[in-house]
Amino acid sequence: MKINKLFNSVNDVMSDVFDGAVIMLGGFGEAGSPVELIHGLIDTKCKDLTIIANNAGNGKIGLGALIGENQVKKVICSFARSPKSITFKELYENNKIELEVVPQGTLAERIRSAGAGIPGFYTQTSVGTPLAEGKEIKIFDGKEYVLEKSLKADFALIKAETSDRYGNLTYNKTARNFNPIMCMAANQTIVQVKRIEKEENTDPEKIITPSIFINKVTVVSDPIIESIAIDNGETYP
Amino acid sequence: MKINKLFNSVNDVMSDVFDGAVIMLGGFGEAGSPVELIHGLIDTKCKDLTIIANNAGNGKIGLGALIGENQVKKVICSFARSPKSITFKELYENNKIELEVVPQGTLAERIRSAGAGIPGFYTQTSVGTPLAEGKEIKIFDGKEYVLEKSLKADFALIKAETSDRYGNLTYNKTARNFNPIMCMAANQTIVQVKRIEKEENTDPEKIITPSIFINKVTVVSDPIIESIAIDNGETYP
Amino acid sequence: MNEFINIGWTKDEIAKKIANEFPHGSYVNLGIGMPELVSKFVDESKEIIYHSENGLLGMGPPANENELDYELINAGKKPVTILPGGSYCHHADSFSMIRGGHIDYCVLGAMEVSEGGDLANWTTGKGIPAVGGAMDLVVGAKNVFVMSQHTTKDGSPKFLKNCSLPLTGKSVVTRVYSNLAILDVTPDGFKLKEMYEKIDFNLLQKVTEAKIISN
Amino acid sequence: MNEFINIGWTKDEIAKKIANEFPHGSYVNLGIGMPELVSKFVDESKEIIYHSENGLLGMGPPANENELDYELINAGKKPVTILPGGSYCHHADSFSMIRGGHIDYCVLGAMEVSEGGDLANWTTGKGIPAVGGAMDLVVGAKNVFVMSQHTTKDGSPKFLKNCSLPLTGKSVVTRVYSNLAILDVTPDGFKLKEMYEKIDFNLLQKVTEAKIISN
Repeated sequence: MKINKLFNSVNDVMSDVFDGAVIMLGGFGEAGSPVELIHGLIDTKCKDLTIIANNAGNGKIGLGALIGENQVKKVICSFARSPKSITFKELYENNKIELEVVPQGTLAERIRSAGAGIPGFYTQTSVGTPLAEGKEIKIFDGKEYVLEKSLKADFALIKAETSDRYGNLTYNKTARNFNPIMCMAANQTIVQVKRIEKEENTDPEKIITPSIFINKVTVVSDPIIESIAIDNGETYP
Repeated sequence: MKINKLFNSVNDVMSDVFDGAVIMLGGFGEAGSPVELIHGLIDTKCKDLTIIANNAGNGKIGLGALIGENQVKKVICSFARSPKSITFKELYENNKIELEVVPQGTLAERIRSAGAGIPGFYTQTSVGTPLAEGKEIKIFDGKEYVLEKSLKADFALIKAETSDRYGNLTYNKTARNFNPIMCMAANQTIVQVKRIEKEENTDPEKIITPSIFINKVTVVSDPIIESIAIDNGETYP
Repeated sequence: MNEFINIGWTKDEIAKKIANEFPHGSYVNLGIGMPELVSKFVDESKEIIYHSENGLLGMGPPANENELDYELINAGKKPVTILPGGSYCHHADSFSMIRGGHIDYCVLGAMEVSEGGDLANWTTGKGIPAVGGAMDLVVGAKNVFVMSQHTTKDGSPKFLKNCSLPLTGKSVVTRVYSNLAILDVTPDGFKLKEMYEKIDFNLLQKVTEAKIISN
Repeated sequence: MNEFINIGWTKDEIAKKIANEFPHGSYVNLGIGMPELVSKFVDESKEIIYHSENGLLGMGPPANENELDYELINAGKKPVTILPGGSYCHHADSFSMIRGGHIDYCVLGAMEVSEGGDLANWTTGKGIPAVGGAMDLVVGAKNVFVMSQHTTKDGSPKFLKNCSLPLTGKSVVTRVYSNLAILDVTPDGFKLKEMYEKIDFNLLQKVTEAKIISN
């Protein structure tokens, strides 16, 4: 028997998601954002989700659409305020969605540390600011650092460029961003890729995410470009 | 003016090393061990060095030779006991060299965290063992974790496969090991590479260590293979 | 006092002063907005490498129509280019570069700066709070330059004894570049490094809440 | 009691029992020495991916003469091969796989195991202390299997109420595979899963310091 993590459709890979799940979404803005997987998540109609992502969505595509469908209870992100972010803004201003603001580097490190089995670490980031309030402070070499805790998820939805049947991933340019570290931090990591590579053709030096972190992969060969779709007035569902 | 981190010789790149320096040496066993740079370090005759590496050297080549020349005060490593390790063993048994034993994953993470601006982190590794004695314990989710502190160096000596003039590095197979994280954790990172790539030919997706971590690079096109050299009875100087 | 917003160095002139400050070979992160201007004024005598915190080292100019790739963007989410010698990395690695002290200079905008080097630039306390990478940059970069108008749009001082807005970082700003002056943040407070040629020190002090050391 | 070292399952037989335990698609780290035997007994009905902590996932068999590369080695520093679908990573990433709970099974040798699952396998307290990656593997792998002779070379029990040697990890061992028995570590202590066919339980208990639950 051969290992095969490739699935036929977005619906197939999304079958285990449940109400109340904590879900990481890769991407920084639209680059690396798994828009089709998020649409699959909308189709599941799961609700009360906690979303961990860098942003809070744009327009009514991808995360913006998921939030617009009232499936999200809480967003943990670094930057929820974008010109085209409309659905989050509306719910937030009406106190219908929670927000945990995390500095971008701390967000990245909290995710990476979950994947690395590190439950907590110290950083100087946010010391002396409102974002450090209520957190433990410790002195190293005369400087103050704040204790930050790791951030795990039930699922990570990831956009990558290629995968082989094992789930070895490569990314395209700055679409890499949060994706590789989110792959490490979830109980189940689900990936959309533009194309499949034969494992014989994968250069082991070039793999960015090793297969060990990946559970399910499906092909979306021509993914939506979010900014163009929004400019064209496209929405989901 | 163009950035150029390429130097003509091992002696040129080793010019800033000083007595009492803390020096990281890449490599796991002989793979990725910067043997020629270590020989350059021997030539500087600097002494009272603290060495951070996974092992404590083999034979009288590379780190084994450096220790044999009595230039090392202390070794911080995970595994100092190898069949061909002779110089460390002799000094250690005569109380002439200090040893700090660190679990391999903790060693890697302490180095990586120094490079990442994380002064301390918690790990379950070593909890309940003699290596956790005297260290702070903290409970996360009902489990005990030990506080480990980051490990910085004055210099890192690195072996890589290729570099461009900026210091963008690629590695060969499992010679990668500790090298990329040590590049991040030293005030000055010095690299020996087998060959130079033109920056136009470097694939930005394939770079493992970005140039920002690198200070000096020199070419050693046909490096010593430690195990063969030891079997052949070679020694340094 | 809002006449002072319209005098002094232009944004381009400020950008040029900052650009001249970077030594050859520096690694630099330019904040979104006004700081992005700086890269236009680095001359051929030196090579500077630009870091964008979304995992891009060796960032080039904005992408033009025919090289547009929506997966090659900067921290402001605009399509850009990569220069030879550039590389990509994931977010944890990118912020290791920042937090680990590997970025030589970062240039950021400011709402308020205190004489102790405290910076407030991420939230007015109203609306959706959104911090991005600013808090990491200010604690991590070796030199933190603020690039800003000397006063707010309604003429209130921005360089204060103490910040009134929520902080981005405490004791983090190294130097301030405004349309009216360049001020170093020293243990004794703001110290004048350079002043717009057509004003005098009294005027500068008048539009600055914190005391400026002039010698 | 040292006659018991020479009876029971052979090392190959123990290795085969362990190999049969791994589900298809498992990620496995095999310790240096006896545990390395296990990979020889995984049959074609399943695909197992081997992790070597020095940054190699998808490790293949030992390298033969004509494919020798001293920069492609395993954790025991012996030249090996990489299989299609394999990849390289640096040490922090490799130990993230371990510490982060991504390795399904690790198989390690032991000097002593306690009924509470404590493991001692890194130092006798004499000579140069050298720990390698053992302490990380035992806290990180989802299942920690010990593969060991049932007694020491001089016939003393290895499976004890409490370990006497410095620990590698506390409450970490999941199951023990010896030449005489397979013992699960349970909240109540060692529980017999399988026994070498030619001995009886009394004999097994006699060479085991800790009490074994037989039902």
